[in-house]
Amino acid sequence: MTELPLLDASGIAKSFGAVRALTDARLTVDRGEIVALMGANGAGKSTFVKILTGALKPDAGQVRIRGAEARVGSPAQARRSGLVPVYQEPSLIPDLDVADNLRLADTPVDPFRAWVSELGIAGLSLSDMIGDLPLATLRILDLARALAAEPDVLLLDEMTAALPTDLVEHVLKVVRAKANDGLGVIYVSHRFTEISELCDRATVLRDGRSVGDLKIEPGVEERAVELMLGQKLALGLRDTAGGAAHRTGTPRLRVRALAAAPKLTDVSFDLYPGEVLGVVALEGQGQDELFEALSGFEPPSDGTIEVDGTPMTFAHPADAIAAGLTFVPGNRAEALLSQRSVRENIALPFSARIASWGPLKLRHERERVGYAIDKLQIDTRAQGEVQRLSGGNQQKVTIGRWIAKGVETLLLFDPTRGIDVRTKRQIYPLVRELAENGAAVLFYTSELEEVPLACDRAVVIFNGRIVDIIDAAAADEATLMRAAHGLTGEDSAA
Amino acid sequence: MSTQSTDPPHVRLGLFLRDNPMIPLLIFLFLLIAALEVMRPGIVIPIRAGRDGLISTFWVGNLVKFAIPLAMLAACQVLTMLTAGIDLSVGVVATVAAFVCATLSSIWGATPAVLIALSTGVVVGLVNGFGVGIVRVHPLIMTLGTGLVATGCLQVYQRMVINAGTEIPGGLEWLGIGRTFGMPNGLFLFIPFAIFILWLMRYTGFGRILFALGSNERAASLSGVRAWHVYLALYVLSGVIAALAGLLYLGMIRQTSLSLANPLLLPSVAAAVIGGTSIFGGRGSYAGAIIGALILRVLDTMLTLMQMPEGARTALFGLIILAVTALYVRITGTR
Amino acid sequence: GSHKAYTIGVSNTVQGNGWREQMICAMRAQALVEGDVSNLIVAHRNTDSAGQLEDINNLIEAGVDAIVLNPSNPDALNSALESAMAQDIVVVAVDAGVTAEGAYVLSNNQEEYAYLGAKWLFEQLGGSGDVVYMRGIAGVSADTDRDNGFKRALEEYPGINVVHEVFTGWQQDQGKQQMFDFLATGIPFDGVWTSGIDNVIVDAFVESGAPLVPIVGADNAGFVQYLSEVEGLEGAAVTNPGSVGGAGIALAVDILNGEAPDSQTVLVDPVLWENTTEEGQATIAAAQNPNLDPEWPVSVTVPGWTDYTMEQIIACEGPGEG
Amino acid sequence: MSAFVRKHGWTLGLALLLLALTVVTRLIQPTFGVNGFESLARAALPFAFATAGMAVVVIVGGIDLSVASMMAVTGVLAAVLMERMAGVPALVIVLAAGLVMGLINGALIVLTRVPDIVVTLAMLFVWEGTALLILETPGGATADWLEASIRGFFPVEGIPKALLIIGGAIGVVWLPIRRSKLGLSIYATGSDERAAFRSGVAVGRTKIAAYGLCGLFCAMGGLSLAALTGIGEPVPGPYLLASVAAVVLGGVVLGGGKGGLLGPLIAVFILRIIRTILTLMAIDPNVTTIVEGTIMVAVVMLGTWATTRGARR
Ligand SMILES: Nc1ncnc2c1ncn2[C@@H]1O[C@H](COP(=O)(O)OP(=O)(O)OP(=O)(O)O)[C@@H](O)[C@H]1O
Ligand SMILES: Nc1ncnc2c1ncn2[C@@H]1O[C@H](COP(=O)(O)OP(=O)(O)OP(=O)(O)O)[C@@H](O)[C@H]1O
Ligand SMILES: [Mg+2]
Ligand SMILES: [Mg+2]
Repeated sequence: MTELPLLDASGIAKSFGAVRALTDARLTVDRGEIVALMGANGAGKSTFVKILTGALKPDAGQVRIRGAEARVGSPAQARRSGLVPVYQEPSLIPDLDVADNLRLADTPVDPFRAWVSELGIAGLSLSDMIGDLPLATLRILDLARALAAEPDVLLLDEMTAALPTDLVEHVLKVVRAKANDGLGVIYVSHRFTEISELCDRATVLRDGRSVGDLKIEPGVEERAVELMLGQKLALGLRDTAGGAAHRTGTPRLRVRALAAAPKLTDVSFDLYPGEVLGVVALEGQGQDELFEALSGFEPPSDGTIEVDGTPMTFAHPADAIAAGLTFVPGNRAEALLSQRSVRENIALPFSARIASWGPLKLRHERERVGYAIDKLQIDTRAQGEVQRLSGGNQQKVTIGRWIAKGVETLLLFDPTRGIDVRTKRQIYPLVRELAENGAAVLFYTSELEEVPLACDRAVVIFNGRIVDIIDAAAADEATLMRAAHGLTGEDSAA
Repeated sequence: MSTQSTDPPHVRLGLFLRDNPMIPLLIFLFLLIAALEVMRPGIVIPIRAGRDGLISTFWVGNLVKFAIPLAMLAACQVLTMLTAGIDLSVGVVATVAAFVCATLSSIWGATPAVLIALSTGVVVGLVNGFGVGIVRVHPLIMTLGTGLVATGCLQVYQRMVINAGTEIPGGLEWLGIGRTFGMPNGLFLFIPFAIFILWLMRYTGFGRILFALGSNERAASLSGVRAWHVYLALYVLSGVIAALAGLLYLGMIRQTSLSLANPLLLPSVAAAVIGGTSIFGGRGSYAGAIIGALILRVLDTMLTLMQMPEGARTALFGLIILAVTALYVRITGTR
Repeated sequence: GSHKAYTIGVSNTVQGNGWREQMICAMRAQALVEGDVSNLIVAHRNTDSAGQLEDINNLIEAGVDAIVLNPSNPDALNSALESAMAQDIVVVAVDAGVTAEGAYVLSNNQEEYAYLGAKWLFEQLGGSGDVVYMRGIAGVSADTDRDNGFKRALEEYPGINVVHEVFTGWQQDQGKQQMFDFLATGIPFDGVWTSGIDNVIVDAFVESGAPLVPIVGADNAGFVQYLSEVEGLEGAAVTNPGSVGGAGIALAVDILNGEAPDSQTVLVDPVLWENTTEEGQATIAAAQNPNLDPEWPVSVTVPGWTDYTMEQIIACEGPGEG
Repeated sequence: MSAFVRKHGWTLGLALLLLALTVVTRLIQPTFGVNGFESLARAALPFAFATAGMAVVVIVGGIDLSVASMMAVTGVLAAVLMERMAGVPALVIVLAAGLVMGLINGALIVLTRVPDIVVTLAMLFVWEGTALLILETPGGATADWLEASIRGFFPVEGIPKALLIIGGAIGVVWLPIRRSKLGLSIYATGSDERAAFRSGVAVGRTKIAAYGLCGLFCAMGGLSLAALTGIGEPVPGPYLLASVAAVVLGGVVLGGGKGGLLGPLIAVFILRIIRTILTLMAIDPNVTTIVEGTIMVAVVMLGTWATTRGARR
């Protein structure tokens, strides 16, 4: 007899008011199989994952576990049926410590510990408060907790989007190993490299409907994108960043010996108008502190910041913005007014200063917001509340705000987190275009392959200081990776 | 991934109501008034001959009249709740303003008295704004504390003016008890006021910032908003509104008292939340709060006119408020 | 002579109403004129019986010689009062009674207050008609006492019918609104009895243009003024002096000085001032004091008990101040 | 050590403040001794229970505006029942009534999806009315042993029974719960409801349970009112605002997830002893109101300032 699939979902439909997130989603997973769930931003992947794991109730459809119809009413029930998810947002309780979080979900401690170290996190104490831990660690803890629950099917929703490259490696390794032991995995990601490395099969969602199953084999990207977008999109042409920018005259931003507790110790660099300067760093090397200091969020403990030759101190982001420095945080929850409309979110900086507390300039606002929405192709069907947008579209809104406002110096912290391939392809040229029009851009990304696509140069930060400056257009992933690990070799471009 | 056009009618109705939350509230209001009319036939009829053939007791006029100060105080709650705050000092501020105005106008005349009364609102607002915006004390505690302090100050002040006599400025009396075509003159103050608040919330940068702060303060400050500026301005505005409401109330009740407007505090919060304002910030509607105030007033009348033990009356009041909000939430799908 | 230096503690549980403020001022003024009181400790706030127990215990801790209190409830305070008396502290309850053995009571007779006013009203209506009955706060002792008096009068006049009964919460705004509502229903009534929220009721009639009916209120400055000024108003004010507090201080000092009265209980009986007869109008004209805070009762002294002057009670200063 | 101080710094600070205030009291009134302490503890009883109840619902992310009204209901219920039946069954009925009222509050919040503050604002009136329906006017009578049980010292002079009752009742009810899965769920729900739901917490049931617990504590508060006064009073006392103030002063964050019950309880004693000090100093009562308000705001300001400074390192 043929073995029944571990999980078999069909005909799943779900509407949020007027928005049909899913109309007919289907998917099967067998033992030991890793199935990629692919789709553009807003295709319904997360909604599907939430329905399969009881976080949302479907309007219609069927879920079978080993052939038996299952009613997954809540995440707890899903866990009991062997379906364990890692959602896009951390699902750990910020005000409890790690141990209590485990107890809450009845997770055995020892396997959890084992998984945490297996996944590359060292020095975690069970009495650490979740709220004090960095996002990347939380993602890993979420995964370790899921693994320790010994699931039959593991559902990973953009698990790696917020992870630095080294941790991604660990995750892929562990998932592969578990699949070899017979675990079924549903893997949501926008990263083709990961999918082709890891997955056996892909199910593509488009507009809430399953539009095809693909076997992962060389050249499948082309086909997947076609299915995802319903159209052909030239992929693979790695149109790398433009040539050397004109690094002459006064730098837009001159940073000297900048230090900020706890991680950043000594960083100096110049950023010129018209330049995109990449920042390459593994998790927690001080890049968070660097961006917080430059954006006026936390004052640095030492060092100087000059803007157009004038020394500056920023006591508040408003100071930085007044000096032309605008910051897009990596964590979109920090940047979005989740209950407000797309328009209000994008127009927010227009009203920030006291001088602009008066009547709104509605026409101007409409124009600028429209411009940003077009530029970023934001899906505005659920625009009444930003929280109803899909994750990727939310991410676009955070950038769109500054596109609308117009920028001199843009501090982008991992802007392509969770963005689909088409949009990414729109964002790189956009960043380049901004630079060509005279903006200076500081660009941190956790995906090293993006560096040559968007940047002119890249500074590599390791252990709180700059260890290398690389001409990005020529740098391949291996070079960057070595540098990021603090292994500065002769082969790195001068 | 498609549009509403194919949705069944009941879904479309739900969506319509969700986008126009005012409609179910208005329906509740009219249902309540209809129930009242059934209970006491004739009460809603606008014109009835009284002594000397004058327009007599016009209940709708009274309803509106007493809803106005409540709706003004509810504005304080709506505005502060937008930023996830609350202003529990409004009742006291209104009382202080009324008391100060009545006692000072017999000494210094009406205009200085009114100005000083309004400035008490500014002072309390400044202190609230300082605590909430700069020291970052939770607004509930901050405004509770300033309310207590203001009560104490009022009592100390009261000692000094026991024998000063009181006088209610003519303008306030005209606003408070005068009528035009059967409707209270208070509307001459309130309609511009309400338009101002609605405009402030929807069409000004300040309004936008209030919503933004309540939704996500970190996001707002990342966009360059200095939160303490906003809180300071907001709580001063709230204080001034409360003082203004107190002055109007003085004209209506024509009696000073050390607790004149204090009983309006809880209803002002209730009016705001019935009207669909979220105490968690980021969502609120002043039009809703105005209807909320009217609903509360109609309920007051209904219960006053019902013959039943006081306990049952009080309990019924609570149950109806709960039923109205629960139905509202069910219909609009918001919370 | 040889002045003693007594410390007297005061406990009161309602703050922010004119009657109680007058009571406190009367206590201070009387303590000032009594040469023997060196210190007056006043615990005066809005609280319940449990809070009053706390205040009394704190006063005991402060080492007072006597406690003068306006009790929130006759039975609830016994534990603290008994322990005070066990420590030879003189206890005087003013305005309302307490049941603790050994405590002195100098009380306004609340039942009589209501009875007197109601009886006048019913008499005024010729023994038959519909009245509105506007009470105080539900569940509070003073309101219950007055209710008993009102009911007693009602029994004597079977022709009288209560068409509306409502609690004003002793709040001006609430009373006024309620009266507007009653007027709006169009159900006729012939008289109004109020528990002290009175002049705003007159206002409600005047403002809505409704014909005035006889109204019974208290001797608050505002209402007394209306009785002589508002055209067509027939009404009566029943005295309920807040200055009974001053009398309480006087009694406490007497007891401390060994001049205790024979009876533990002294009832200050209310007087009724009506404006339908000439003597009545004269009384009211004499009692008027338009400058006084309109919430204050105009009877600022209790003859035979208090010794302070008008200026002193208005200055509201106790010993050791000013 | 430093981790402990960091985690419990606020509570420790409050304890020190209480100690300092006790010393101040002694300085002002050298005769203030164990008896003063005993009456202080008794006065704190209803506040302590109201605060404990409020703290639990604030931790779960809600707020209960009906605490004072539930205390009024249970207080009059106790006085009415004890007049008619034996003490212990009456006690059990009262506690059960409190629990049920709390559960009703919680169930209404979960089922109607109306925000906590609105539901409990409405229930404030419902329970207030209920109290009046049970007892129209102050009256009833409590058992003598109930009054005796909160009076005096046990087991030795110096430890007030009232203090033991507060500690015992809250300890017996709260400590086991706090350590159980339910306790964790309460904190988790208050901290992040969505994450809690996704971690497998039955969010609705947790909330209902927290409100039930609040009702139970309110019943204890109502019983202490009855025990203190010997009668039942149907009018709610000033416990709502006082309990919110004590909860915030005690380091429980409005919004949920943080804090415990010890801090708020210490805060109750601080507020009570301030009242005592003001009386002992014979401060003008009108000024007293100003002082109380100022102290409340100042302490919270100071604490907020200290914690934000601490967080910034
Ligand atoms: N709570 C909600 N209310 C309204 N609409 C919603 C809600 N949640 C999701 N949607 C809508 O459902 C659609 C599918 O969203 P979903 O989050 O499943 O997309 P996704 O495939 O995960 O996208 P992404 O790659 O950007 O994460 C989107 O159009 C989104 O706006
Ligand atoms: N259990 C729930 N209760 C209420 N709202 C929920 C719940 N689960 C999800 N939502 C809402 O659904 C919307 C989309 O969900 P969410 O943000 O978790 O996923 P997402 O945006 O699709 O993530 P991503 O696309 O980054 O994978 C959000 O607005 C969220 O508030
Ligand atoms: Mg998604
Ligand atoms: Mg999504």
